Amino acid sequence: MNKDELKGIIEALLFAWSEPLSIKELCKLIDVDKDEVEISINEMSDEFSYEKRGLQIIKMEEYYQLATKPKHHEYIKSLLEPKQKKGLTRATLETLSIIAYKQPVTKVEVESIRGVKCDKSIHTLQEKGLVEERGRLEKTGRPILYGTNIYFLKMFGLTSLEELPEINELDLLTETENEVKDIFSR
Amino acid sequence: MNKDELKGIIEALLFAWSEPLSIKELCKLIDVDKDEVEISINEMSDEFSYEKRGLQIIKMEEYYQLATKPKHHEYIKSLLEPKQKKGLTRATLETLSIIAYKQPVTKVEVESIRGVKCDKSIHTLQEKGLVEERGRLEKTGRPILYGTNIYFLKMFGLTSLEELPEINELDLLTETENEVKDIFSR
Amino acid sequence: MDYRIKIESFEGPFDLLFQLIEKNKIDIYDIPIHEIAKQYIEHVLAMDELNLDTTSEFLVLAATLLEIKSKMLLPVELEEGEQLELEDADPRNELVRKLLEYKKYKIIAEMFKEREKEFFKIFYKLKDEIVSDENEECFNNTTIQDIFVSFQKIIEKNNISIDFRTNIHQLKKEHFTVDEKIEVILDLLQTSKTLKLNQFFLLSNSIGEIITIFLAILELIKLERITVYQNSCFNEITLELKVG
Repeated sequence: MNKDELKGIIEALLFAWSEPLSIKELCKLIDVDKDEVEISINEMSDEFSYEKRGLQIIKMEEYYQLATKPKHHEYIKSLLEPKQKKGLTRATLETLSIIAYKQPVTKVEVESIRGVKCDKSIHTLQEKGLVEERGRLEKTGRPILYGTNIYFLKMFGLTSLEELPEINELDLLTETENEVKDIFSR
Repeated sequence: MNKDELKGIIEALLFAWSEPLSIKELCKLIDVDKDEVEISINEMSDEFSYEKRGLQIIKMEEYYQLATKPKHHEYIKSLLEPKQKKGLTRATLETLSIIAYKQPVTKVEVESIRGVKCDKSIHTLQEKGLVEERGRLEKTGRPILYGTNIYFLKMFGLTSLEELPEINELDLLTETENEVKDIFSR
Repeated sequence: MDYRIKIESFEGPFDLLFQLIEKNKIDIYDIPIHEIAKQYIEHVLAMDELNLDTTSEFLVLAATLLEIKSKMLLPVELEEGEQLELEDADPRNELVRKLLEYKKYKIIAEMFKEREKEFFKIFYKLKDEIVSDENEECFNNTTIQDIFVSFQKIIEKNNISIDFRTNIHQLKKEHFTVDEKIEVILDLLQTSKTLKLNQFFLLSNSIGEIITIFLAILELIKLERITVYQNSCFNEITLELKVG
């Protein structure tokens, strides 16, 4: 494998993972030495900034992550949804509702439901003290489980989680789904 | 803004949005002409493949999205959870083929070609977001017309519907199936 | 018992007919209707016997085949000077046209299958959550109803099922010990002399608790503190305190 190929693989892995990825993991996945990976990543970082690329590689101790550059923030900011007047943003509300109803739940699960990365909204909710860590799931990466806490109950005037309004699955079926069900019941 | 800067911004926007982003939206966000954006994206595409980068820009009609390359599949596969990407069933693929080639098309028309009811497969295709309603036919019963969308193009690696392989009916008549298949590989 | 045998699957009547034509290496332009109709109907009948869904569509094509067959048996009488219309020329024409059209899409479907496999190899990333810095989150106007509505919308949008018991199970630490249960059992027997085994189990909330109670009973038997008896087979088991 030549160096350009190695760089391509590293970029692809960082992109697909889109979370901090450890150098150890990278070496294991590509089956190359730590030194080689490190040198390549350093070169890539230089190239990314020299070529005025839109991305950068962020280094956090032994972890690497692809991200946009601060100078492009103004453009990216305009991608965000219209601001709501006073109150939670839709992002935070969505994340909170998923955690409330599906707890204990991992970030990955929340993200797969929302279809958006949720680091920021989970962070906000933790900061506001409504959501807290609830141990870890015993599987690869030992992901953190999140749940709501008593401040959540207090804020929304609940005495327990059982008081969350019940979601009736039948009401949720759309018209087409009912039609399809009809076909099968015939 | 020079061209390298423009490219950087485009890359950052595509990265942050991560879903198909229309050229119209890009122009609005960056405040430049469509032509300029288009030229930059084409150049970026070339550079991405020339420089053995880990990413590529996928084009679907007027939409663009960042993605990894198929050749890095082996490395990424082991990183991401073995999320079962289930393919479409043969029945659903048959229905999809008819809709893709004959769109906009009614359910009745699809059914007359396949010789079976297609409610279920059309529903699946709508649910997967590959097929959508395209208005109604102005005749008795005002039947719904169906067509494919950009997610269909994305799933099968097409940049536009014009790229659908042409089927010459004459070729079908005499040749055996294998010979017919060659048509597509041309 | 309703058992099923897996047979070749057909996507529909045309598919079945097609496979028969291919199996018999028949020229599609000159289908021996008599033979093909016979085989087709045999298949449809077999599907019926195997308790598979013989949908009306399969029967419609069977009827069409029989109709073509009978038409071919009839001599075509031509008035003098009359020209044959294309459709009348051979009653099989319409069927052949339909079969070829179907075959076209069958082949396209196979091509799509191949492409699907290839393009599954491409990965995308999740959208970034873009939050404006000055957007101070504020809970003032948020109610539990907002949370409910938000979750309901998400479910509707994503078409996901709401399984609250997800795939995560929390293991609660069991707080029962055999010693504790021995105390409880002895206490109960002091007051009521005899007790049915089932009564103990009805009081317990978890499998863990049932097992602990059972172990406690075994322990008490071993220690000869209680006797256990059953009046007849499958009858209830009674526990009694041993005197002395």
